[in-house]
Amino acid sequence: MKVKTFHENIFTLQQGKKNFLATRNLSPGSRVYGERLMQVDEAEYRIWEPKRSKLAAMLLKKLPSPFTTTSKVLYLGSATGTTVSHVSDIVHQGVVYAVEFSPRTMRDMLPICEERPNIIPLLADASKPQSYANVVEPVDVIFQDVAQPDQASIALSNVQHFLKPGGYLLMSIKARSVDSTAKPDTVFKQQLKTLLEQDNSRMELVKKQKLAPFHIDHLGVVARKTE
Amino acid sequence: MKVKTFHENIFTLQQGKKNFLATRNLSPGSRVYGERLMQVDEAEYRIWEPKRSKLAAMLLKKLPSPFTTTSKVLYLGSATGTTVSHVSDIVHQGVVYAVEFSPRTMRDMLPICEERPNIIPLLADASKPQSYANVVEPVDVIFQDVAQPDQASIALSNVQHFLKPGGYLLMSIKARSVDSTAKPDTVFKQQLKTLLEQDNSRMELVKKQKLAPFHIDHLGVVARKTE
Amino acid sequence: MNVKTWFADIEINEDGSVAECSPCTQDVQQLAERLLVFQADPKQIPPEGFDPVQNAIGCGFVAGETEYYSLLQQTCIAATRLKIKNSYSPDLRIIHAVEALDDIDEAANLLAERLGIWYGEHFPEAGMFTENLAKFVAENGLRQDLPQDSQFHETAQSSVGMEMDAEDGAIIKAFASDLSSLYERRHVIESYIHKNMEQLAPNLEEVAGANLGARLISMAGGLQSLSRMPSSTIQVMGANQALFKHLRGKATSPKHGIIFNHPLIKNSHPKIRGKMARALASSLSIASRVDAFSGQRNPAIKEKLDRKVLSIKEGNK
Amino acid sequence: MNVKTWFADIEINEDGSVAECSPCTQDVQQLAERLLVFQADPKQIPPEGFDPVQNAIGCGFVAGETEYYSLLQQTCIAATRLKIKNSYSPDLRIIHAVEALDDIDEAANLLAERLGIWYGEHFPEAGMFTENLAKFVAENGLRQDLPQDSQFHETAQSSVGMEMDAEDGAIIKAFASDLSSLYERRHVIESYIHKNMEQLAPNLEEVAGANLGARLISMAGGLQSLSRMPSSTIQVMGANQALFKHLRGKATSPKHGIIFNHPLIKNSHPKIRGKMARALASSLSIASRVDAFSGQRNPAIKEKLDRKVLSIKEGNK
Repeated sequence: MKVKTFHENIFTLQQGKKNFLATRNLSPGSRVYGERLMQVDEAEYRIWEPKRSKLAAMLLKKLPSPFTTTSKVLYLGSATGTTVSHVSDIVHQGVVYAVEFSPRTMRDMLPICEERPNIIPLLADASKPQSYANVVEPVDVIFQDVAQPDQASIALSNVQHFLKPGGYLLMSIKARSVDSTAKPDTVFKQQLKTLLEQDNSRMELVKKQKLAPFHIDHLGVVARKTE
Repeated sequence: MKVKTFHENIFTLQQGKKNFLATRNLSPGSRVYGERLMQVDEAEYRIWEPKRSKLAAMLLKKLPSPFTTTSKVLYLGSATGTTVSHVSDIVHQGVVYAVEFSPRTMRDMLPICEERPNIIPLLADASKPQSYANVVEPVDVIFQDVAQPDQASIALSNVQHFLKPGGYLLMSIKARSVDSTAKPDTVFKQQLKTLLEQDNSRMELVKKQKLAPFHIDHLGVVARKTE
Repeated sequence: MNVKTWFADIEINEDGSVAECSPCTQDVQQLAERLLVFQADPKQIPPEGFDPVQNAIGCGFVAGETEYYSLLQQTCIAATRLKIKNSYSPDLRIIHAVEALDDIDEAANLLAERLGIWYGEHFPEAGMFTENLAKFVAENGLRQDLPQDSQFHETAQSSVGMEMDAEDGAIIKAFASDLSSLYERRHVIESYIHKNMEQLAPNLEEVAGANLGARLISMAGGLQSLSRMPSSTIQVMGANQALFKHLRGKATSPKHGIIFNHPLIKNSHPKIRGKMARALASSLSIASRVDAFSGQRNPAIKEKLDRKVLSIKEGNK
Repeated sequence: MNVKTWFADIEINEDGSVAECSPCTQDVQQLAERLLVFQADPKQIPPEGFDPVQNAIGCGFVAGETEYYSLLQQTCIAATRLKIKNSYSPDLRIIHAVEALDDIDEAANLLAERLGIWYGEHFPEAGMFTENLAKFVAENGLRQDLPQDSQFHETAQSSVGMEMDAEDGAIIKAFASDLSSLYERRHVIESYIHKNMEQLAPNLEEVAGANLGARLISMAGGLQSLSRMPSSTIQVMGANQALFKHLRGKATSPKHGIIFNHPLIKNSHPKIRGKMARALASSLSIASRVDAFSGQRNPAIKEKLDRKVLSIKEGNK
């Protein structure tokens, strides 16, 4: 088994002809969602499936990773914590503020928080950043994966409040959540326009990339906040 | 609407380009199983669908009809009386002994008997002709449509007991009831052999014909008892 | 020669002429009962070619054909009604019970899944499912209503589940109680099936077990029909989809249908399942025939199957 | 400028430096409650770029970063637990109730069909179905157990159905009683949905009716989510199969999903159903937004829809 660094603290494991994306397990011996664990030398790696994670798909589709081991991250739409746990692996000396709106979904994530000291759960509405502004510090990265129609506006208001100048926004735009009848390309264009062209947006596009075949009708976007 | 005689007391109605098989309703104004009624001049006709009746299919597939208006008929496997009612129309001055094994099915046929004086219901097992030998008189025609493996033997024992010399047996052989795994043609051959080649059979084949497309894997057989 | 017709006992001379005839009275109910007695046990059967119509007129039972057929129809209808009334046989009991069981299972699964999700919102730590959960909720209701000495009392105290109020509690408790009652019904119907199987088909029960035996009877539409099926049909009964594929030439012949659920096949190595299925189907076919015709338990059927099974296993070693 | 953080109220000078800070005690439960109060009604929000970590250390709440994050995590977990416990909202009540209702319907249909066949064997003349039949059988049992004064007494006497015995009767009666209880549950849950709809979404209830409104909330996963959906999505919600076909370019855009069940659409001429669906979906969208944000009943919403409906009908004349 060969381990290669793919981005800072993100790895690819080569097994025969197969390549797996993986992160180093912050809580060795413990699975979060039934993912495969692989032991290589001293370290344990957790396989990270692009079909189950928008972020993994974005990385495999060659969008850049802004994460370092000490990044402060605001994660919007953490769901049951599948991807959050990998981010927690990557920024193991940093912190992840994980915002999720659904109590049921959040309930399933609590055990993960209890195992990993760098995840701060926030049962809150990502479209109301004021409601967690008394907790979240200025962050290096915002990752967003929410299924709401005003995805770009939500990202923008969080960027404004919490993203450091020079920090990165990574977001996955789900066309059908915005408008279930319009063509995905039309939706993407309109969402990007909202994100980048508003007067006070301060966001510049770094790269965008569709997430097919891992996720159909999803666009991955990386943008940077001007200094 | 044009009415043509197809066989004695069996008709075809021509409506536009469509031809319907039909019998003249013995109980005018009354439907037996939801069939279409058509009034032509003084008479009311009941449309007889070949897909719902083996006998209708046999006639349309050009097997000869042995029925006259005064025929005595032994009908084995009358089910809920769909086809029996048409036979009752045809032999309106004759009589139909209708044998059915299932009490539930027979229950549904009782109201038809109560409307038509020429149907005699017999809740009995067609493979035990002795059990109704104290009722049934010598008949001109035996029609058989049963779903049992020994179809030919059943026909034969009834022929022996009740069919007049020179009388006709009409039967529909359902391949799958005899053997669900063998090829239909093999089953047909074997059943015909039983019917025609036994020492005391006295039956000679008049005509046979597959009933597709109306009924898949069914063979229609007309045979005559030697004088 | 003395023969019985539906309307009279008749003494016939050797040349076929009537020697003596004592017609019954024209009482439809009595005639119907006479008919059924004969049907159940046909004796003194009229010879081939015997004409009941002319004889009935000849011996003065009726005046003419019209009256004859009218009376015959009335008699046959009355007999048929009587027979239908008394036809709720063990077969039919078993068929209805098996079908009701299937429907109860499907309904209970549906409701149990719902109860799991619904109650799980409130007490996800309860860790019970289906019948256990239904009984627990029907008995206890919400977390806060658990008695002090309940083994779940402590877990309930620290539950992360959502709080529900008394009205929610009443509704979910009644829902669980409905479900619990369905499970109860399931058990009652199962023992009813067992009882009827023992009575109707002791040999089939011995070879197949009560559940599978009942299911075979149900699928065949009765013990009589089952007993008439070729063993090859019994072997694949219930494998309809696979069978139709095979008949259309799109797959190999299926080796077993519902009889797959028999431990002899389920627990056998796949390599010998085909042989096992053939042996079992053949034994089931014999058992159902014996049940249908004599109804006596005959241990030899099962013993023969056991020997066959042994020889199949030996042959595979 | 006075700002609230999760660990303290802080007075900040114009240049951003701290003028005064009174940290809370390190009591996780108290901190969690403080967090929830702020979340529910955010006031004195820290300015953009405000760094709570350094301020917490600066004002002596914690000694360093490790202690800070550990306490923050404990606080947020405790707050989350508290919030989950109290999150059994009217939305969620409605969602569970609607889903339970669907499952009860499916289960009841299944069992009712079975009862019809089973009991029909015994008393085919009863001529009742579903809930009526279930109640009748649960109350009376078999034909022979009907009281003299029953309106079915005479029909029962002359029934052509099969005779069943006391054991069959007991089983079928209990089965009917289970089914009857499920129907009862259905009614109770329906009124529970109505009550919760009136409380949660009076405007949606007025425009859609309680049943359809509840179903929309359930499909959207809550009133908040529904209120965020574009009207075009509400219009086709529930028409998933038709919608996917359209998105694959294989069919025209579907005109309506579950809202087809609204009398405005169902009872309209097919030619104007598309327009009606658009108008209704738009009104539903507005109603759900008002319900989500103010919760006050506003008759103007329904009145506007009524005017629009009138003009569509006029335009079609």
